[in-house]
Amino acid sequence: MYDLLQRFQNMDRRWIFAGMALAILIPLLFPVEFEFAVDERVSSLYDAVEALPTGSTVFISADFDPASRPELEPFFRANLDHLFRKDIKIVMATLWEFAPPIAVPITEEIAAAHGKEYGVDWVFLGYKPGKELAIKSIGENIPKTFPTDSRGTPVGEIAVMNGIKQAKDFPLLINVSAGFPGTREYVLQIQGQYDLKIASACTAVSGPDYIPFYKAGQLVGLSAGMPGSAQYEKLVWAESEPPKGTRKLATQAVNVLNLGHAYVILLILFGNIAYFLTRPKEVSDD
Amino acid sequence: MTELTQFDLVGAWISIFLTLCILSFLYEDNPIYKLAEHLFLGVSIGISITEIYYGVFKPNLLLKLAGGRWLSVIPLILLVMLFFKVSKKYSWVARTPIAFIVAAYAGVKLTGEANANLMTQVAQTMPDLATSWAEHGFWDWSADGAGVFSDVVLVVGLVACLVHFYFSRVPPSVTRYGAKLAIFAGVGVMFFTAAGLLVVDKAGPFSAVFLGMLAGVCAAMPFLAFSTYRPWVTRFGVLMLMLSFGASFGYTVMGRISLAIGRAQEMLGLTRPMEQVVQIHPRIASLVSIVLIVAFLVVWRMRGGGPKEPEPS
Amino acid sequence: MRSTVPLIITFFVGLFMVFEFFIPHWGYHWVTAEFLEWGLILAAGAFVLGLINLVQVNLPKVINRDEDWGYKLIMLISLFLTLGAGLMLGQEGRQDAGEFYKWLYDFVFTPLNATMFALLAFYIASAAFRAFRARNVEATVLLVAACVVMVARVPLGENLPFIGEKLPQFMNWIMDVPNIAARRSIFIGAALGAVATGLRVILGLERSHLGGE
Amino acid sequence: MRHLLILMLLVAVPALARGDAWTPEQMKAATTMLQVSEEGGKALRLDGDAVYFGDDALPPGLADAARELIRKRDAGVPVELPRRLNPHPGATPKVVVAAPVSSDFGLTVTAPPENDGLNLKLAWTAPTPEPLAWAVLRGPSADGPWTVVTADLPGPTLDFSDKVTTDVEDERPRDSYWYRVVALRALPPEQVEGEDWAATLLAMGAANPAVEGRPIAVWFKTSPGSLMLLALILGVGAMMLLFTRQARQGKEMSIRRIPGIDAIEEGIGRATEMGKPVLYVPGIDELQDIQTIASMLILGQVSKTVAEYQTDIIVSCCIPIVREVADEVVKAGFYQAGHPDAYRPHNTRFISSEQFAFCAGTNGIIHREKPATNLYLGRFFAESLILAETGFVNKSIQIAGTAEATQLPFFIAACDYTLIGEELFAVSAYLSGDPRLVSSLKASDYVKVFCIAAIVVGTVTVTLGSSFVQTLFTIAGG
Repeated sequence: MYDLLQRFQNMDRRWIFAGMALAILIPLLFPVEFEFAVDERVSSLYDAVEALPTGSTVFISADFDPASRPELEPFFRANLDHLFRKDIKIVMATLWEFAPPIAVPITEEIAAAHGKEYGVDWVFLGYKPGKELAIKSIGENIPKTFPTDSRGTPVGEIAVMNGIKQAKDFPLLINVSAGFPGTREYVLQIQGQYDLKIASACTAVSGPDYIPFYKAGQLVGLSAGMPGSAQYEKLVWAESEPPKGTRKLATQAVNVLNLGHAYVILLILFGNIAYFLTRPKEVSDD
Repeated sequence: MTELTQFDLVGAWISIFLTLCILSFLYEDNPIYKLAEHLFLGVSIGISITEIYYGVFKPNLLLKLAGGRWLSVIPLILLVMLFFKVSKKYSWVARTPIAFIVAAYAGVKLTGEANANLMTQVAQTMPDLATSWAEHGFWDWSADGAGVFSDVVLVVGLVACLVHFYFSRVPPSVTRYGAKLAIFAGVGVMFFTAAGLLVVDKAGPFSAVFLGMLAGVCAAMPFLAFSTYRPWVTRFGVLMLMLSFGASFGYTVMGRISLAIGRAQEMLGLTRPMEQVVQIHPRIASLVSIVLIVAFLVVWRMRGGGPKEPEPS
Repeated sequence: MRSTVPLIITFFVGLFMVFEFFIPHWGYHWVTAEFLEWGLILAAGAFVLGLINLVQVNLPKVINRDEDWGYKLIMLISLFLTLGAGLMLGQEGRQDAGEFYKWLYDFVFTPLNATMFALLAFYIASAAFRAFRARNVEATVLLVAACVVMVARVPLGENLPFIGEKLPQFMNWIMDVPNIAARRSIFIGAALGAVATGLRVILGLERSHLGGE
Repeated sequence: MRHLLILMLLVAVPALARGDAWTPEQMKAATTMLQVSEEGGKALRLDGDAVYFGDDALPPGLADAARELIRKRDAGVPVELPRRLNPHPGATPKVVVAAPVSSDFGLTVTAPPENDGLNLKLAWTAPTPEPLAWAVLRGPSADGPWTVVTADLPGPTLDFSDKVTTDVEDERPRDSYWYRVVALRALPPEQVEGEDWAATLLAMGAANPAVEGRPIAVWFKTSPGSLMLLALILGVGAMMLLFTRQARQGKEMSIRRIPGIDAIEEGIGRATEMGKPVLYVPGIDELQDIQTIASMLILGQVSKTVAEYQTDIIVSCCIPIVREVADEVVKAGFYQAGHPDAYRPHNTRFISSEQFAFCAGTNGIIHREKPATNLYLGRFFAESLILAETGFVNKSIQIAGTAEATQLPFFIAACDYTLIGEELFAVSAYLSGDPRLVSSLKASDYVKVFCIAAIVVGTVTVTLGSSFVQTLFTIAGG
């Protein structure tokens, strides 16, 4: 019994990997849909967008990359659909060098679905390095930070940018944040100084980190990780369908998480049971 | 239905193959993984520099210089000085631009952090016990357990955590009187608050006394923290920390699995619109790639590849 | 001389940026905005330095046929291929940049970058089984909290019998009360650290960034 | 145009009748069609709950749209057509100005508090019926020349914050500006194509009273919050300088001994008993990172103790520079311990600068050389749990320390002792006794006590209904 447990405990990790792979693949191939509720952080994000008057302009900082795409792209798509269908104009920029090739095509696709034209309804200002400095600079003076948009048009000649000088000229900043630099830096550098309304969609990893900001009113809404995106999808596409080319990936994925989490929990459970049954008695743990 | 170009079809297959190359690291460190990894490094740096050029050098420097803005000469000079970093002999020249950027960061972060991470967080940890008692009572399930209990836990918890991160040695005189002071402070604040609440008429007599007690607990805690009972207080702080870390543990696991799911969706062709899937056949691509990689690993192993001694597990 | 000039610059620029927070006047902010733009340009320059450095390190290895030189070669080739595609083929407007650049991004960079981190899902699984132990009170609390969050965060948890109702609310409580208490203490610590380090840099007590002396 | 719309409507009715769930877009389209087509002669009428368009009853969704339309019509509110108003030169607007609802809206122009001197706040009162949109005109003097600031403020808006200049470089702010607001109403598109709307706007505005506003550029924020912030920063600075001086004068800095230090020493002791090496991983970040610096300071002491215990220490680095420095540090440690001979350079290793390759390499060390004690101190990322797992399986004593909040949970779960966040810096300060570190440590301790006091006092005062303390810690947005 003892050495059986020992062997069980020290089994080749590749078996565990294989188990994980199955835990992900099976529910993807044979989907099971569960109902899920929308928590207050996400719904207040949704409401913040709902509350925007038609014709107003929001700033989106799309700070994510392929690595965080699964978690954030669903939110990003749903959010764009939400904004465009409310006839809200979008000024987009990014602090992540790997973001433009993802963010721009998606935006173009959804803008097209709503018959929105570039420069009048939305603009992509491009990428800026410099992390905190870039954010500070966005807070201070956007035309200076982005003298031209990503297509090389001077911002002065872009309709959307008309009358916009700095971050506080936007009724809402939406930050799709995959880490550093992201929501934390936006909050630290400019939210307080200029008293901005920032809504954030972040990866699960940074979720617990940003909740204090939400509770302290430094964020008007927070959508964390796959569940956040799924809940936002649920809200946005409650009675309408996603635009062409968009699929409710988060809603699908969040149901796959079920098994994945269950698997990890069971592993922790069995691991500990085996450990406590087999550990030598003289080693005392405080 | 949009016809995909050969270009894209090949690309889609390659991307699936590369995905599996990386995953082969799970079996063990092997040449295909190394290859994919170095490919990744090269391409990613290439992309960064490209985006940097179009993101900064062009709009913020070159175009401005071309526009005859004399002030933009200064950053140009600084930039040139920065590049001296690569030379062993003259690397000191680069110190000036580095100093500039480090100083700018320091100044910007300093005020930002102090404001958002210190002031605001402190200001927001001052719950209005009376109001939340009126609104939620002691514990309100419907509002995720809001209520005076949570308020007190928040305040006491934060105090306890801060004390856990208090590293100076506390003078014994303080330690000796800590407990007594705690009692005095607690009782004093309790009466003060209760009386105050009655005066400003924010609560009934019973509630006033009860809330007074809670306030008393909050007030007593700091003194207790510097008394001989310090270990208990810090232990509570550690408890809070552990709950918090547990939360981020759970969230991190979720995040990582989500990424894996994303890759799986890609390989099963769930991310693309149907019309593309029928042209690409991602599942076939995945199978083919798996076969190729496994075949390679087998051959490689037979030709004496892999770790010198079997990896114990 | 070689380090005094940088120190003077550090002092004044740092101080100037600190007061940027307290002085709202547009004239002052015109200057700080200019400084920030220079900062952006220099930050971009740092990337280029990284590139040069990479070549400096790896090119010799390839030339001398050091260990793994083949991989280094592949790295350098892919690097310059991408750069070429991006800078040569890319016209105005990044999004309609050279087809090949986009191709490299979509079909080479994206899968590699995404999968690198997907690996961790598997490592967490094996660590969960083989290393995460409730060896003391702290670890136990942590693991229990983690499991609660993991269950409550997925739809399954909400649909569990009996506890399904309260579980998500309890998780939210953990997130909203103990989590916040703990995080705030960490934030405050971090803020103080930033203030201290920042001041050390500005006052010239901290010189490690000047290449130590 | 109009007939086309009627046609569309008649086609649409049965089509729309099928789907009950209406999207806002459908709603809007229906309203538009109805309104325009009503102008085309066919009347909308309410009959009890049912709505009739001409003779045919309208399906549920369309009926709702119709009711809304009738309500607006009766209230005299102009119906919003799908439109985009765009005051930007060159673009033709879809809406033009009709007679203003009234000419005087009680406009007031004030400078916001603590302002940079580029903003003015406009406020006015609501006329009835509510207009479709508002336009704001600005001029350098009471009699122009006037320019259109904006023309698409939604009807309900009653205030506007104007930025007098967006680029001070080519346009300095003047010390006074004049404003007018104009109420806009919609007309069907086909009537306005090609009109010079800007001219019309200015003409309409001419009737309205012009109000002067003077922007105020403030040189220093004096709100209690920002003063407090400044005080805090200066306070920390002053304390640091003071303590540094005291420490330099040899005043013993009273920092308590943190349990982590004992844990580290026990770990080294265990390694000695088992005659196996100690593995030290200083994280994977660059040298200038504060955590790496802290780690190097600790490494100095660790290697000293190791040398005294006559044990081996393996340092596994991810950054070449860090490896060089670590090498120096360890050497110095062995010298201080008086065992320079026992120092082995090849034990301080550069593995690889690629995260996972480094990870694999370090795992290899753990498997092969079986260190009795692993110290992971510094800045770690994803590799943290992989290393910790391997070490655990290898039954090493593991002590970790990092300020990466996302990695801490894994270390805590998999290691025997973990230095949490600041503890890492505290340990380095304690062990190295570097006056700069010690002084900042003490300074921040004092601020923490101050925060604790503020929180408690604040809670009591807020509960009693006075937000005085809270405002002290709140920065009013600039």
